[in-house]
Amino acid sequence: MKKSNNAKPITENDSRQAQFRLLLAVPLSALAVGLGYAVLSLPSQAPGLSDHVAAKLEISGVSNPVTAVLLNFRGYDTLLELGVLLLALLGVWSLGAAPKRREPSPGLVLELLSRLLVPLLILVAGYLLWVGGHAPGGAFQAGSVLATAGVLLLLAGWRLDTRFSGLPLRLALVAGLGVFLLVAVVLMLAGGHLLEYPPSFAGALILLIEAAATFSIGTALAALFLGGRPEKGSHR
Amino acid sequence: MLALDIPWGVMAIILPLAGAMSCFLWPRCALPLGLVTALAIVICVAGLGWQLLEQGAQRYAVGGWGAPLGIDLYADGLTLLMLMMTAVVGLGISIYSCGYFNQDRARHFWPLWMFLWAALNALFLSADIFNLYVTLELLGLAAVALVALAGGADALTGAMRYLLVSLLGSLCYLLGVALLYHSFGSVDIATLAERVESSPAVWAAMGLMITGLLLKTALFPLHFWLPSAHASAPAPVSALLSALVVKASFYILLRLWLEIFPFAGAALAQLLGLLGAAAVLWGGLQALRQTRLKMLIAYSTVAQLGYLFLAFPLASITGWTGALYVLLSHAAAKTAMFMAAGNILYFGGHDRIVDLDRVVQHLPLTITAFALAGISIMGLPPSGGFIAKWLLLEAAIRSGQWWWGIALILGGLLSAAWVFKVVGYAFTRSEVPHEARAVPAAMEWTALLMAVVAILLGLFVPWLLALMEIGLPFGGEGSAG
Amino acid sequence: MIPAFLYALVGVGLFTLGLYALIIHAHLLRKILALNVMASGVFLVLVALAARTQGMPDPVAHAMVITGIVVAVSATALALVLMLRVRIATGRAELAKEPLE
Amino acid sequence: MNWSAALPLFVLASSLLPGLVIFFLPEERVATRSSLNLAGAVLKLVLAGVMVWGIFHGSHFETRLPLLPGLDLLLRADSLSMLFVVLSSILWLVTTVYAIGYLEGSPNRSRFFGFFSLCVTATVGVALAGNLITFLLFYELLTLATYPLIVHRGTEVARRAGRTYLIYTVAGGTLLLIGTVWLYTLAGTLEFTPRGFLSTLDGASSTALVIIFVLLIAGLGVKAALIPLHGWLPQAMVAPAPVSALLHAVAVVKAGAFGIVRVVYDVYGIQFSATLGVTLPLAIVAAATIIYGSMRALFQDDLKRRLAFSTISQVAYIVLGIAIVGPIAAVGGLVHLVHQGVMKITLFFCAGNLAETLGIHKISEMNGVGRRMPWTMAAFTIAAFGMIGAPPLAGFISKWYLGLGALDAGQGWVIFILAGSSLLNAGYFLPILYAAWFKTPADAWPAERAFGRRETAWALLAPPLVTAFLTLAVGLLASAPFSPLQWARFITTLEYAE
Repeated sequence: MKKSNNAKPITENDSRQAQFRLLLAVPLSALAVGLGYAVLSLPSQAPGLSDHVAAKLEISGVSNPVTAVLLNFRGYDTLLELGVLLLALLGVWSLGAAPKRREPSPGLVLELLSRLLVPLLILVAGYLLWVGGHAPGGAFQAGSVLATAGVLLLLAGWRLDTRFSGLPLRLALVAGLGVFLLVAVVLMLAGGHLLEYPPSFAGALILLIEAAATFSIGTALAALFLGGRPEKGSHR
Repeated sequence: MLALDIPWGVMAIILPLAGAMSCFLWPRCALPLGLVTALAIVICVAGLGWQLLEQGAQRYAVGGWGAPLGIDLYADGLTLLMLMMTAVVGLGISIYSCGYFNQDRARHFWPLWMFLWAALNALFLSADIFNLYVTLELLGLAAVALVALAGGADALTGAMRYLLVSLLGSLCYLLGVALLYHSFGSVDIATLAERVESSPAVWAAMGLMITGLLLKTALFPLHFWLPSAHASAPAPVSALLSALVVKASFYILLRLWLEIFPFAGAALAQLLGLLGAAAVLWGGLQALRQTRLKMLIAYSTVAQLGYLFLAFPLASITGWTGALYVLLSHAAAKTAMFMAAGNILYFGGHDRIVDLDRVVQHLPLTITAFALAGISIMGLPPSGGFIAKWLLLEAAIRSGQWWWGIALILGGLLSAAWVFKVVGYAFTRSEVPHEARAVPAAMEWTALLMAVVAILLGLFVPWLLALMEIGLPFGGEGSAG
Repeated sequence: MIPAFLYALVGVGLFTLGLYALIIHAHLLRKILALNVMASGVFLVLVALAARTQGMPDPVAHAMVITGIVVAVSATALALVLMLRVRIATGRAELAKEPLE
Repeated sequence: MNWSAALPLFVLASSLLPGLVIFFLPEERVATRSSLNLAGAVLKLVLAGVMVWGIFHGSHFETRLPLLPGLDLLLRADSLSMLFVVLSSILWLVTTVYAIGYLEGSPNRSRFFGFFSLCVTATVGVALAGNLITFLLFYELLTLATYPLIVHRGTEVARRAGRTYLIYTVAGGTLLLIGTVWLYTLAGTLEFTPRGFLSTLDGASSTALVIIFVLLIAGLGVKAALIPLHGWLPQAMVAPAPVSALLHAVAVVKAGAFGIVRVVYDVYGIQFSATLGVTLPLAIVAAATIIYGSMRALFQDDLKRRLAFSTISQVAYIVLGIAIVGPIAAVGGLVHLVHQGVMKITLFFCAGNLAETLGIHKISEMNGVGRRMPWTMAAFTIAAFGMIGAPPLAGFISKWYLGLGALDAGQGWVIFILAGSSLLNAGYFLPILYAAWFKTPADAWPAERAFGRRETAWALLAPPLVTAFLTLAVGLLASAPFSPLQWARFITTLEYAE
């Protein structure tokens, strides 16, 4: 099945590949049927943890249950997951510098669109961040929208000033995880458990974390789009 | 007793995360920052050990919510031993990599390595199967990035294949988590253990999770990705992949097997044992056939991982202890071996086994490290490997399943064959001069120290077993005798 | 609740189809996409079955999916860049030898 | 930890620590290395003497360290172990002197003496082991420590010999391991007990016990070079002469034979072994080995190779003495443990002297060498006559007791074996003596080195003279207190006491 498109005798290769596909389809269909059966065998009513969440939502600091789970009840997952994002970026950067592309000029449409859309997107991101406390929304949604703005700018040929591509950029990337971790540790040092918010401050702390996270997520996603670390002086 | 109240386990997760961030922020100081963090982690793990000895197994509710709503961390003797293993090997690798990487590579190595360490500690401490998924991904991505750090077509291809396999494994695992959560409404291991009962969804979840984890643990025949990834990575990375990363997914598998899937039944256990035995033999044979030292060591990892699975059909405390001992002694020994191979590569620029005679005579400490590690790998006394072999053999005979002992014995003979094949070159005379690069003393000595750890593991068994019995991770009434 | 199971079954289907594509295709981009399809399948199962409640769907499963998506995005980004590097180094966006599966 | 618990550890440490230090000594620090070696050897001998004296006065020396749950690392000095410890200590001292002289100026000496010390540590550990797992531990350590000594020269032949040695010994060690673990699962203990600890076990599993016996003896028989497991020994003689001397006289071969004694006496118990019916086959294997080794020795022209086959034959005497169920034969077997060591080490020293001084490796080159090196050949002659069994030398005592014991136990056939073997011994030693003393030398020796007025360096000459004297002394003074013979009697009274 490898090199299927090469100049080798195509017919033989093709028929073997077809055989293989057929052979593969059998166990995979069995797998699908088995999994489907397993899914269907689940009870048709299951509250999951929604009752637990509802019971504790009052003291979680936010009224949107998903945000409450993400940043409070299971905030530790989110902390590690910000780590995953940062780590992916580190991995990408360790692979080398961003490929230099000789880009054609972005063109009128993109130019105009980016000017028009970027401020709007930043605004939307801010809104999503704010609304996450009581309705669908939150740091990830806001962060991705922010990243869209960044990607749009990058497509339009904009590059970060070299003054900012060193430590400031890295600070921006680390901010989300850093603030999260700092809050977690401070709360622990204050006598509670890791990430144990006092109910009265919970809302404010969550917003602080989310703001930092939004910023970092946006930056990180946009930076990932570049496909490598920004080399000093190589870009405008 | 204030120091006993510090949540040392949590510190062991936070510190490497903080270390990773600071290494990333200030790359010029990455090395001192990394070393300080490494030392601090070792202290934390020691603190946790003391805490466990004083107070028994510990459960820690992150955010103060407690399972099933929140995420729990849990530490018992098994956790502690894994953390200690990670700390010892991690410290060794940290010191070793001071000499190994140049400035440019070091600034990428340190944050990635700190992330990997954080992922390992978080994984070993987690008591929540979804949280385990997140740590698995953190671990996988860090490991892939570290493999790719070597550059070159081999390493990049190896890393790519590793990434695909790792993601596939994680997804299988995650689908299993989804089924378990929707069956019992919890992702906390202890809660699940109480509620779990046999049903089609649970069997599907078990199949998916075990398959995913086996893929990541590289049990034969799912080992195809391991040799290329482990052999092409930079030496300290190979060491930590073989010593620690593959053990992490095995650890999860072990926990699930003991806690959530006790109904899995003898047939599945026999299957795992069979695959383990096949891995032992296949890995050993392949290792013998290799012409490159690092490939050889990587295949030996495949074989050694097989030993771990021999404990499943034996299902006795002695058997589990034996598997755990394989795990610990292999970690130390394999670290030493990859470090030794790294020294040889660093010195002579190649790792072709037939040309080793020109190299090893100038690196007596390195070849000593390799030989000592080899003693443990092939299970000759006095070493951790011997104790492991003894315990597994004893468990096999006691349970009347002596055929697992045959795999054990043959595997040991195969390892002996390749260890002595390599060590034999140390005694060949070769006057051929060659250009060489002096190996930093730290690299030679760390390799030797790790090998000595593997040997010492065989002499301090009762202490380690006492630690392992904290919280009785394998059930029963204690002593493995 | 029939729709919940319907979506979940679609999720299972996506998972298997993704797996099929992952094994069949040699090109790395297709493999990465296949993994993304698999991930979507898993997320669909996770989130669809959360609707088996009276009233508000289970928010924990939703949170898990959001976490999972971010993880998947990160992994995909790393995989894509790695694929580019493999292509630069070997001239092909394929693995030298197929995994044995 | 009081003195009596620490002493066995000190005996081990007296060679282990110098060995570890020596590894890190630079090649040119000859004086430091030699003094470390000698100091360690003398210290070990003194400590061994103290322990013998203590045991004679009823003290117990026992070190117990936990190794595994239910299993200890047990070092215990009993009468049998002291026989071996004292033998090793004396011969190590002598061999060290010899090795220092022999290897003067050759490369990699730090490595050599490091492993040399480890090798002796392992041997003493084997001797002092108080249970089977401790025995196994040191037995395997011995394998590992001797391999570098055998391949020391680094030639292709040496490496091939090393590989053969490893294939045999690692396989043997594995059999021993299987037997040991199996035995442990059945008996629940592995501690050596006079008259064995298995006879109290329920008789239900006697088949298993026989299989375990075979496994253990096969594992030990590799090192003891019982046929058909002897293949490595003749090859291993490529090692430097002091290594061959130590290998054949104390370390490896004796460790195997000693292990067989332990298994038969202190694991199974001689009576229980006889009940199981395993002693007669063992005696037959030993007898076959005696004859086979001697026959092969007859046809070797290489001197060290002839000596190697002679070892195969002679060590089997020890096993034979044990396998003939009877106290008198047992005395013969045990005392041969010492006597064979003393005689064989002399022979190897002399062979080394010939090779080192004159470049002689083959018997056909030995014509008239007695006139060139009278002292060396005198020592050789004494040891050779001892081997043949001429009174009043050491070998005579062993054979006398073996023969008497065989008659006493009603195993008359053994007499024929002994007689045949003595004839063969004479057959392969006397021609050497004749050639050395009575034939006229060739014009020039193969590769002669000048040593001034002496026939060779004093460090090479003194050791064989000392051991030749010992050969004479243990024979002449066999009935003196503390002689090997008296000690062997002391041991057998324990085993056969009712």
